[in-house]
Amino acid sequence: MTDKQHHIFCKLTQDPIELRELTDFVADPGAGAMTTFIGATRNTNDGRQVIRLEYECYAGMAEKEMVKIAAEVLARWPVIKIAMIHRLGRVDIGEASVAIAVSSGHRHAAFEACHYAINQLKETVPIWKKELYEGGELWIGSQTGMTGSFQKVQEEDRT
Amino acid sequence: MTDKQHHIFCKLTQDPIELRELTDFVADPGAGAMTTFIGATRNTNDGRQVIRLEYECYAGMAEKEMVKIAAEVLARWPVIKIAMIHRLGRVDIGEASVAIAVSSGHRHAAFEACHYAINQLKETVPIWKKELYEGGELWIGSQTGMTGSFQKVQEEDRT
Amino acid sequence: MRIRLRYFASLRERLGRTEEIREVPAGATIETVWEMLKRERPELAAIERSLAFAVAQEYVDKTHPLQDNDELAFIPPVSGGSYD
Amino acid sequence: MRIRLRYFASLRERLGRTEEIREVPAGATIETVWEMLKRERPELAAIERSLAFAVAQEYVDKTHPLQDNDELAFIPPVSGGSYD
Repeated sequence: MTDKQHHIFCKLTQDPIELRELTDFVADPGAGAMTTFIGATRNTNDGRQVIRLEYECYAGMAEKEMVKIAAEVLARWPVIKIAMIHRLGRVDIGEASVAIAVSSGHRHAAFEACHYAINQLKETVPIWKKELYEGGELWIGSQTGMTGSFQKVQEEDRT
Repeated sequence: MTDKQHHIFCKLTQDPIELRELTDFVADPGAGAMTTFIGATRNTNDGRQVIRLEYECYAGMAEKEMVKIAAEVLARWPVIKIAMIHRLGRVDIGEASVAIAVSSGHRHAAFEACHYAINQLKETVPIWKKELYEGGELWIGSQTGMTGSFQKVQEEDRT
Repeated sequence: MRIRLRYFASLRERLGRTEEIREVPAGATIETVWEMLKRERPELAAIERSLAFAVAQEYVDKTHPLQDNDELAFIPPVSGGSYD
Repeated sequence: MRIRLRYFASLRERLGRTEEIREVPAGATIETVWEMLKRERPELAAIERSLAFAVAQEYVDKTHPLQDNDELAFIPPVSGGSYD
């Protein structure tokens, strides 16, 4: 989804994320600074050996929520362009599940805006991940494991 | 220059910067987060129409100062790997003159460390840029224009 | 009136379906529908506190009044992005 | 003793050379050398406040004592990275 002004690019995809697609989008002759964030599948989580992650989303709403974040970033910081992409389906260890790129005239704005965008994405965009680990599977941020007993798994976020 | 533990990669180069070289270096199965910064040549500076930049460095010392920053980052944050590259010679509008990539288990550390690294690089690494603009040329951060009169040009840094 | 219900992630697996159409009384809110589901599956009470709701793909609270043909989505805690 | 002097950027262009070997008296500091250069090119006084110094590729202050065969670099304000 690209806005009329071509300053926002948001995408959900089953395919591997190519960072180049985002950096090409946000590149601009007036951009002295570009920041990117890539979130990738780690091999351990909360003491479990992770095999892979599987992502699903609320199609339509997920994209709309991503565009809302992007528009808010453009309104709050002197950002030229922002691109956000999230992968769906199976994501193996070391592969990117999310990537964000931001361009700006100034690096401080680019860092703040990119950091804000990933924080918000994790809070508001209806996307879910199921962790397949050695010994079971678990919806992260959710309440129910495969055993049928309700359990709470908090995503790590050491601020 | 790569350290024995393969956690630091620093390079000065005449060639165009490929961000992929840095992200490939910092990728790690334990890295849930990766941040990158790219500084590119803007088409205007302080009201001048910029044609291109030309970079030179104090060879040897520049690389050593970059490695010092990288080592400091590894000591201060839970960063897994860091890569820093700076281009030398002619850099045209829109091309990257510097790029930094940082991987970490956690995004907050990755953002802070990457931001710190570029701030420090601009403060301490003996690299200089000459701006060629419509109507003249100027050493940025320096004191002398081509007219022979001393003038002060402050690099922009709106914090 | 007829409401399309959407289920995701853990809730989808628990209920064994991704969506369904339900007939609800005129004037129903999200809470009305949720109470209906809980009567069928009392164990849903355990996830109640962490659940969010969306109508027409916008977050709303559970007092939101429903209209005929609305799409009501039950949103378990989201977990986009990697572990970081 | 013999010291290798290195000049960069604006200073290199102003002096018209990238490096040279100079004979300096035993016990000389960076300041001794700089005063020598200023006697030859009085206009260098204008950049004095913004100049940094490195010996053997490490930043040092101008009171640093020199040794035979040292490499002394005059470092105008650095400007790595882009405008940002």
